[in-house]
Amino acid sequence: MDALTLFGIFVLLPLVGALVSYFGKKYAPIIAVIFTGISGIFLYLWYGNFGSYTIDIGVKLNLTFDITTWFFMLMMNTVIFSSLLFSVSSKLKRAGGFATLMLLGFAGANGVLLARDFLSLYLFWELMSWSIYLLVLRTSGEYARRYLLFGVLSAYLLIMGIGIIYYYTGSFLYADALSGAIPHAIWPWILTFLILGFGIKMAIVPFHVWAPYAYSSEQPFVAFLSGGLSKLGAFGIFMSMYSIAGISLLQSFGTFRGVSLMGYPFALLGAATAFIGTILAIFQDDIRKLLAYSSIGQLGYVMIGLGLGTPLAIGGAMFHAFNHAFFKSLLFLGAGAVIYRTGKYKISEMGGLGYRMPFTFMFVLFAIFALAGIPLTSGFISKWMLYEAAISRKFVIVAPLMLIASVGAYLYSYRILYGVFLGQLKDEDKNVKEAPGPMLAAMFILMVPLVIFSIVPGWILGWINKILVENGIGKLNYTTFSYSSAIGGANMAVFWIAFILLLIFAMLMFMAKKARVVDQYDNYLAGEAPPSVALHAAHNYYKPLRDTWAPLLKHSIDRAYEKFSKFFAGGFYEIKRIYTGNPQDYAAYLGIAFLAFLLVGWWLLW
Amino acid sequence: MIQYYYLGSIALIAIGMYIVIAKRNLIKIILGLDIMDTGVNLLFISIGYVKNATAPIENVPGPYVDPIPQALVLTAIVIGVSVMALALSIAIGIYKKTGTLELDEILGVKK
Amino acid sequence: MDLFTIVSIILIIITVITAIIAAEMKDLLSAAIALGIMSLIVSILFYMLQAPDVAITEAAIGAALSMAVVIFAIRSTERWEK
Amino acid sequence: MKKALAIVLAILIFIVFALAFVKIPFGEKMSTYPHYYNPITNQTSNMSLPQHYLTYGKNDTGATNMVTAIVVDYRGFDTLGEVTVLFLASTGVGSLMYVENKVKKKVRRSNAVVETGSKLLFGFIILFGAYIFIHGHLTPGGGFPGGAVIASAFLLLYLAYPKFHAKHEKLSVSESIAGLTFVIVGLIGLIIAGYFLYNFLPFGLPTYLFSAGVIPLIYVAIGVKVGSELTAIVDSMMGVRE
Repeated sequence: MDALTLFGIFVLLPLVGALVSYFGKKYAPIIAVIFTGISGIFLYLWYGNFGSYTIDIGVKLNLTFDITTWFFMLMMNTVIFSSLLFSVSSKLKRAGGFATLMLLGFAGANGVLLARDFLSLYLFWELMSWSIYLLVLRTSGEYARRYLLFGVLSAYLLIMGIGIIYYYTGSFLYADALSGAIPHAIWPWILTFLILGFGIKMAIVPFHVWAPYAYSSEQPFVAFLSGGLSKLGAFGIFMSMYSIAGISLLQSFGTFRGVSLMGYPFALLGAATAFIGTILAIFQDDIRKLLAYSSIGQLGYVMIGLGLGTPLAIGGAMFHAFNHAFFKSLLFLGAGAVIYRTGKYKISEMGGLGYRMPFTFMFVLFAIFALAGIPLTSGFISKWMLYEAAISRKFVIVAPLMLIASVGAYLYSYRILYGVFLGQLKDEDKNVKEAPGPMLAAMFILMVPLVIFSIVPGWILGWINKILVENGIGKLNYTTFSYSSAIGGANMAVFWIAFILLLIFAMLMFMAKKARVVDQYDNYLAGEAPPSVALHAAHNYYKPLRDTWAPLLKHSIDRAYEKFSKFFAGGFYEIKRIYTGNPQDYAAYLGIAFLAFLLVGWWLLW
Repeated sequence: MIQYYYLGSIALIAIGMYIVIAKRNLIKIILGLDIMDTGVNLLFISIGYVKNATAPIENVPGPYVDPIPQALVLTAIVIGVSVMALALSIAIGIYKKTGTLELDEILGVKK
Repeated sequence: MDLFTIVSIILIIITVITAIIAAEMKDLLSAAIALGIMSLIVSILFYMLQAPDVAITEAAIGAALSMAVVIFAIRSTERWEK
Repeated sequence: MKKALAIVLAILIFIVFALAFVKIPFGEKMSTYPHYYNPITNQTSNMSLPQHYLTYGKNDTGATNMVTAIVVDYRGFDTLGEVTVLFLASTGVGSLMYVENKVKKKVRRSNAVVETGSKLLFGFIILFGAYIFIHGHLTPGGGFPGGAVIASAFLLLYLAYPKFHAKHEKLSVSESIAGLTFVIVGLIGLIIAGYFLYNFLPFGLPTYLFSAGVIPLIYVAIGVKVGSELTAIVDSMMGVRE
């Protein structure tokens, strides 16, 4: 394998696929699925076939295929494969353009993962970023503008960080950054720029306000955005903190309970993200918005792990990113299937769909277990690793916030479960059918790894351990079914045995008494006919909780941005009065500017 | 000691600037631009002057004046007149549309 | 003060005066003619500054063509500035 | 009020600009100029840029008139751009005036003295213009002044015969041929020596008419081009007449 093969399979092939599927019209998603499938097959075949390749085109470009890249590519490839498979039957408008843009984003994402120099990183990052913009634009220009604002901010921050590094080292390679050419005092600036630049793509607080809108676009794309592309933020932060800078450099800026002061603020930011995302998710009635805020919250966990920087924390963050890629895209696809069949977005208007769409219900149920971190699933292990990392170092702000967020995750996932799939079936949904085959297949593809890795987490922990060892961070203590740490650990085998016993017990309970199905209006209304919405469990869901939080919810970051922009709009209106529309006034300004330049030049020269 | 040539060219530039800012007639403004143009050309040529030197034509010996400003100004004059003609034809077009050359009235008509 | 200086100062003063006349004339035709005179005197100045190439160009263009162009423009619009 | 402000601004600019020029010398010898830095060979020369041109210009280009040497040879590419600007301005004037001038104006005849005089002088002025641009590399003048003189000859005709009308087709033909000549000469240089406007003809003896390689050729082309463009401008500004 050489540089061209690597580049060809993972970047050029999706680009060719993008071109082909643009002309594929109706069959575009199928073509795109085939192309991603090919690149996925190569990805599985080439495990272990790692290496680093340099291309010299005046500046040196470096492509590296290593375990970190492979790990993130695995997520990316699986998620886009199932998202495109899902879109085969979801009857999108202009499907050719959709598949093309998805594949462009995929190519960009692969490029970002392969790049080990800042120039190609930035190029592929922009390719990815712009394809997201165009995909959001398919739904709404307003949402796309919101995304674009933050996308551009992210690009500026990145290019500032890259520019500082290039100024000192004269090289774009990651490996050259640590050659000692950069003064020690400059590093915090570089890292802050890079981390914030990547973090915007991960939607960390306070840069998360684009996410709920972007995540309200077409479901297959959102699944890829949340499951796949947002992980590039995690990847970028991991690379810039632990591969480019390295842990000893981070530690040299001072430590707080063994955690670098460079990383700790970002861990706090991540905790705030997890907390705020979760709290906001609880009160959403729109299923897309709920999942979007949930996505923000879950990526906050990843940020916490990356900020804390102990082997356990980074391992937990990686594992959680991996889990999140699967369960969150599965949830988005499940929501997509429900929306496709019912045409409704609001949880309070749905209900009882589990009887009509049993397979979707089953898939979503497992994803929700993983999301809430119920102790059977891989989601539990990753969260538990993060808790242990925080608790073992006695972080009294991070750990409680994580705990609250975790309980909150349970609350909002219960809202999906109960509001959408359980409860009374609405009259108008009596004839809803199960989601079409490709959709079920797509969700199945995402669920199977979740189940497998829940039973044998050791496989993923093995890969993560390799990543940690390769970057010189440390190593994890793990076996096929469990891991152990200084203050505990977890053993999946025990959990599963307990689960199976409980399941048998529950089955016995269930079989002992036959349930009776009654009509919605027949049970406890005594002939009264209130508006049907008031009967729904999801109506005014969590009202007491909302009342409790009301003083806090008044202060919204969205509103803060709005005030900020209004303030500036007013200022610009005043400035606008300079532009009178009279050319002679402009000539006078030119004269004044000329005078000013003369004065400055005169003062400078003599 | 400031040189009288510089003073003269700067005076031309300042007069042109005054016309452009204060006068309300389009053709007058264009004339003002032309005066500024002439002032700048004169300034350039006078900077390139050398005392007791001849024109830079090398069939006579002796010190020559600086040829570079002359080469620049030579083309600038021709460009100046063509641009002025363009501006004037735009002014004629505006006159045909609005029936006036006064800037106030033109802007009033536009609103 | 040699002859060069004296003649230069006189010509420069005339140039500035003609420029002011061109600026303040309400009759645009007179302003254009004042401009032509100014260009002609500036071309003499160019010649005195040992720039014969520029002097020829300025004489032909500034004094003849540019004045003609302005006069044509005045003829198809208005002669008097308000 | 506005007028007073404008006067104040103009006076301020005058004062500050004049102060800025206090220390700039007038009529100093060129040996006091700063020496120029060559970014290609990365060294500072021992003479200023005009001194360099005046010292080596004759050998470099073969032209006697250094202004011509700079305009056509050292800065030949720049001149091509300037000619293009001129062409654009002429085209702009033509299109603007053409659209507006649907109505034909009535004009008076000028008097007999002017008519006869212009008939007599027209040829001589053209001849003088041609002399100026043909001898551009030897004597003061060149394509730009020569073209302007030719255009002023046509201006004389326009003034003497108000119905006179130069055919735009013919003007555009002469103008295009001149422009093409310039570009083709430049391209031949590109083919022969590898850079645009290379002086590929023999230089000959200085101060002779047939000297300086391609410089007279290009300057004649510029003269014709400037002459036809300025004539086109004058013709357009005259408008359509009956």
